[in-house]
Amino acid sequence: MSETATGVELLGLGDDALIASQRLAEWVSRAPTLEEDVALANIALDQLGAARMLLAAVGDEDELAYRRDDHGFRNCLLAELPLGPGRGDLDFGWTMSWLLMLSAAQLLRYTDLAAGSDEQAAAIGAKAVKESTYHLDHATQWMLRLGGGTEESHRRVQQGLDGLWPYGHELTEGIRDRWLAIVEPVLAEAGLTRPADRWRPDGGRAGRHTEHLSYLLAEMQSLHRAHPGAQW
Amino acid sequence: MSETATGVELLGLGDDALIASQRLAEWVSRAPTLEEDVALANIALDQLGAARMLLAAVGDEDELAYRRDDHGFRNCLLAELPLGPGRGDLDFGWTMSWLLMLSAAQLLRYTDLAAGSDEQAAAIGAKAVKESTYHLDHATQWMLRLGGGTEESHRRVQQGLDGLWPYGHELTEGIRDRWLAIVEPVLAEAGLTRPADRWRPDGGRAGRHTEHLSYLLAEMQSLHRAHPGAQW
Amino acid sequence: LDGEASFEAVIAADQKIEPRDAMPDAYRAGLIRQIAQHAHSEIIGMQPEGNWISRAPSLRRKAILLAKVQDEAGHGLYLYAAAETLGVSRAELDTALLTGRQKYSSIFNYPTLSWADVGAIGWLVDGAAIVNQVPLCRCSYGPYARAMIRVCKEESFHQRQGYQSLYVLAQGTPEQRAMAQDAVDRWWYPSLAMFGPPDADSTHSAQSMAWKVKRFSNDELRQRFVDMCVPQAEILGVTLPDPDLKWNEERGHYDYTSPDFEELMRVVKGDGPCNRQRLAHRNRAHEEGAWVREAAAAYAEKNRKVKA
Amino acid sequence: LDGEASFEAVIAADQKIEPRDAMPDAYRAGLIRQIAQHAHSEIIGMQPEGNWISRAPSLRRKAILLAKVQDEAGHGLYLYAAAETLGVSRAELDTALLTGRQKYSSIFNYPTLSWADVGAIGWLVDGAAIVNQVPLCRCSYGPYARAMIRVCKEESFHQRQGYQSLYVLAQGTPEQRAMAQDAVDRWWYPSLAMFGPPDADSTHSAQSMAWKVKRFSNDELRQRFVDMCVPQAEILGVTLPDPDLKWNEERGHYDYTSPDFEELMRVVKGDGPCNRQRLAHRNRAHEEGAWVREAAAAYAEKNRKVKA
Repeated sequence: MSETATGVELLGLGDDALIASQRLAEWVSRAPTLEEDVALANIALDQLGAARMLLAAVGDEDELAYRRDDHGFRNCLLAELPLGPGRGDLDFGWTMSWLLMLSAAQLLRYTDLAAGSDEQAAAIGAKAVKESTYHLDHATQWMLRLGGGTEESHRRVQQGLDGLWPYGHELTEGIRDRWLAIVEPVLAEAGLTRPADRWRPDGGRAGRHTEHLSYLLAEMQSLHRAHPGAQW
Repeated sequence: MSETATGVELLGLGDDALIASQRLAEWVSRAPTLEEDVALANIALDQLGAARMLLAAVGDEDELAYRRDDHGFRNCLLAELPLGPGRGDLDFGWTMSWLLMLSAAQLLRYTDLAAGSDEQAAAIGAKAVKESTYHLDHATQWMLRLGGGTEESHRRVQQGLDGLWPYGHELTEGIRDRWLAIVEPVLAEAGLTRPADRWRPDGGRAGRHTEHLSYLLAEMQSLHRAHPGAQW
Repeated sequence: LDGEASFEAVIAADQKIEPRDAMPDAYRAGLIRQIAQHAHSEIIGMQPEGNWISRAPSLRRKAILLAKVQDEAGHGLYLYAAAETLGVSRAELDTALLTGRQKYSSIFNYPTLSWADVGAIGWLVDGAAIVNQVPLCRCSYGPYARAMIRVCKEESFHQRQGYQSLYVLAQGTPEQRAMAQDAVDRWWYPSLAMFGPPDADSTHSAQSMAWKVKRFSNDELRQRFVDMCVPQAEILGVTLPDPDLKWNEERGHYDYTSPDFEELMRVVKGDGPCNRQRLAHRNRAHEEGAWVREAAAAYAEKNRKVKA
Repeated sequence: LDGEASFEAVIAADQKIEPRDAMPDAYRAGLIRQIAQHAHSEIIGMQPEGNWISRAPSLRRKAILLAKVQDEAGHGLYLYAAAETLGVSRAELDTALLTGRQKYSSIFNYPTLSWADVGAIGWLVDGAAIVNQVPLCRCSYGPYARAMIRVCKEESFHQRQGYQSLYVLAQGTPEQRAMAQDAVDRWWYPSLAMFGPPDADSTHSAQSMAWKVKRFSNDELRQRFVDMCVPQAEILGVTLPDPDLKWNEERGHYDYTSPDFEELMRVVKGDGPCNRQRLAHRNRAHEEGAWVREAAAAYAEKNRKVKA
């Protein structure tokens, strides 16, 4: 591993993408429009594709995805949060706030990866940069529509943003200024209030997660774990 | 096993109680009042207690609870349904309709068990009859309150009843007349419409379940399966 | 040439009717019904397969399944667009699905109970769909025929993936083999029923044939499907759940037991294992998305005014 | 005797103040605050432990955990009833919790991340609660003292069960042992913090002592807890995460590292890992139950009228 792309970084980014993909896939067959169903599935697929490349760069993708307990995962907390105010909820306003925050950070991380000296990591980064650019654009367009749409949509997307914002600190460690330079103008154009910085939950990168992750993993790993050693 | 209490029957009743307990426990810390939180936890505990006695009568309780896939379970479909209109929902109107239907059937099954010639089964039945009587009374009181409370409560409990009623056919196989004699007067007093009999989904007793059961089991079994052979 | 004569001439010449061409009202109405039902089937079909995305047992299989379900949404989009060329609006089509006025393929009213169902659906359900749909690529209505070319191409890909996924299970651990066999046992007859009632009882078929919308009878297609599946099942090493299935030298086809058409009619009429669940799921997604669609419309309207 | 003198006489005689007795406003207000906070803690405490009911690894452990969480709801009920004897209504207490105006024990703002947390909470959190609460069984306010006798009895039972559950893990597989140690590492300092700020910084204590509500200082109780835990940890075979923990022959107590009181203050002020989640959960349950409570009230009202 080069100095710009350590195994720890790749694992963190890979786990972010894997868990984000699992969350996004909850939207399948539930999106507000059929076009959005296609778009969200597509973003989930991109996240899964990036996760597979990143995890394969540090180990066996299935061993990593299916055999670790939650404290073995290194994703930031934002990735694992429910896409709505509580467990099991799916709220489109929360989801777009989440995607804006996540994809802006992923774009920066992948850009740095692409510019690094580790060839394999750079190739992964270069591919993922293009996808993140699209994800960020998709989230941006929706933030504008929801922020500037109806009173209800404004209220709901602001609520999601307020709920998720604190998790942005861990997400953007080391890239915060560059990240704010992407996100703040979107919020301003959407007429949304940029939440204040106060609470800064973290721990994901060290394997200390929220209560949500172990539920997500229980479902994701259930079939694989029920058949130890089987091939699929 | 005597002719009145075969292992198959005990397993079916045990699985009904186990899965019902798992569903009811979803209410913990979410009930409409603190008193109801206590009551629902109590009913969940009774169901779990009955399940443990019934399963222990036919095998190892933990082996049966944690190591079978969904097609190994013999509970009726009603027991595994979400306690609301969709997966992950908790609706008190659905829950009370469900508890009325379930506990009336359990009361009859346990009464028959108590009267049978198999001593172990009869002892289990005798204990469980008392508990089912309380569960049925609890559900009945709420059906009256919800059916006769507000327009909204009437609408919601009727909706739950309509959604769950078809699953009552499998639930009451062989005891339908006696079951209707308990349930219909409650619905009449509550001012609720007794749904028509048309669709009769079944399969649970043969191990063909709904899509819901495998999710419930994935969560229930996750920790146990992650540590094969461990003692707890 | 008047409209009717011109329509008949195009049909006779095996050429395509295009949206602006004259066409009989019954041709238009029949096509709208058929294309809409097909589109609705893609949309509802996302549910049974989507049910296993979160639990797919390897990341590779998860990606394949997610891509497949995404393709189904995409097929729904092309097919709705094809139906719209016949003068029906997307909103009307949505409402027809949500209220149950228009049907979708009854196969999606069966539950997916194990991971093997994903493979069995790929092999049998997509397989049956392809047998049904390949002739539609030559259908007389241009937009539908062109949509079907793209759909069939992707479905063939899905079918191969499903077959391959099931093959791995059928060669796997005893539990995996049992899972594969159980899935085939449950999906075989519902797949046969996908070709519709027997020719003797089939209503719309004769006119459809004359108009070159439909080109083979239900029973012809069903036979083609059976003949295709038997050798594939042998390679897989699974048993098709029909003790009377055997080669008939004289007919040059496999004899087989027909599906239970009474069951099919019960499911069509709403009493399959998952009809209520599938429609409730779709309605709920629609209702919960209402505020988003309203916001998008309001935003577009504001921007239109600003630009005007 | 006037009210104040009579109150002081009862306190001096180590007898109980009862609801109808005269009492200073500050005594009343202080007790309401303390009992309410205690009740709220029981209610919010249902969440972190309830988090593992669905996944308990054996049916026996599931039953024990479900019964424990049910007991917490029951404790909440007795304690609210005790608070009501001081002239505050249940609705006021509910609102105070839901709006965050009254606090609950900060310990419940930490997440339960593994099954071992259930055992660690039983051993350490219930253990600390008992050390805090046993003296309250002799508290000068009768209804609170009596409620605490029952609560303490049940909590001791829970504490033994938690200890036993953790013991099994600590003697189990390497993964179970690691899980147990990790839980102890995470719960030790938050449990020490349950005794409140150091005596030097503690506000309400002096008056509370004089009124025989509180009988020992925060630091006295914290020391008692540490002294109790060290030998228990040795039997368990887990390491308490404090390298400076050692017996002080001179003091006759263990020396230990104080918890991070700045962290405690952050959590008290709302910025612990789960403050928002716990309060949002409670508010949501309250909102979603509104239609049920309204129905019950409407039904009771109708029945009252019928009978009248």
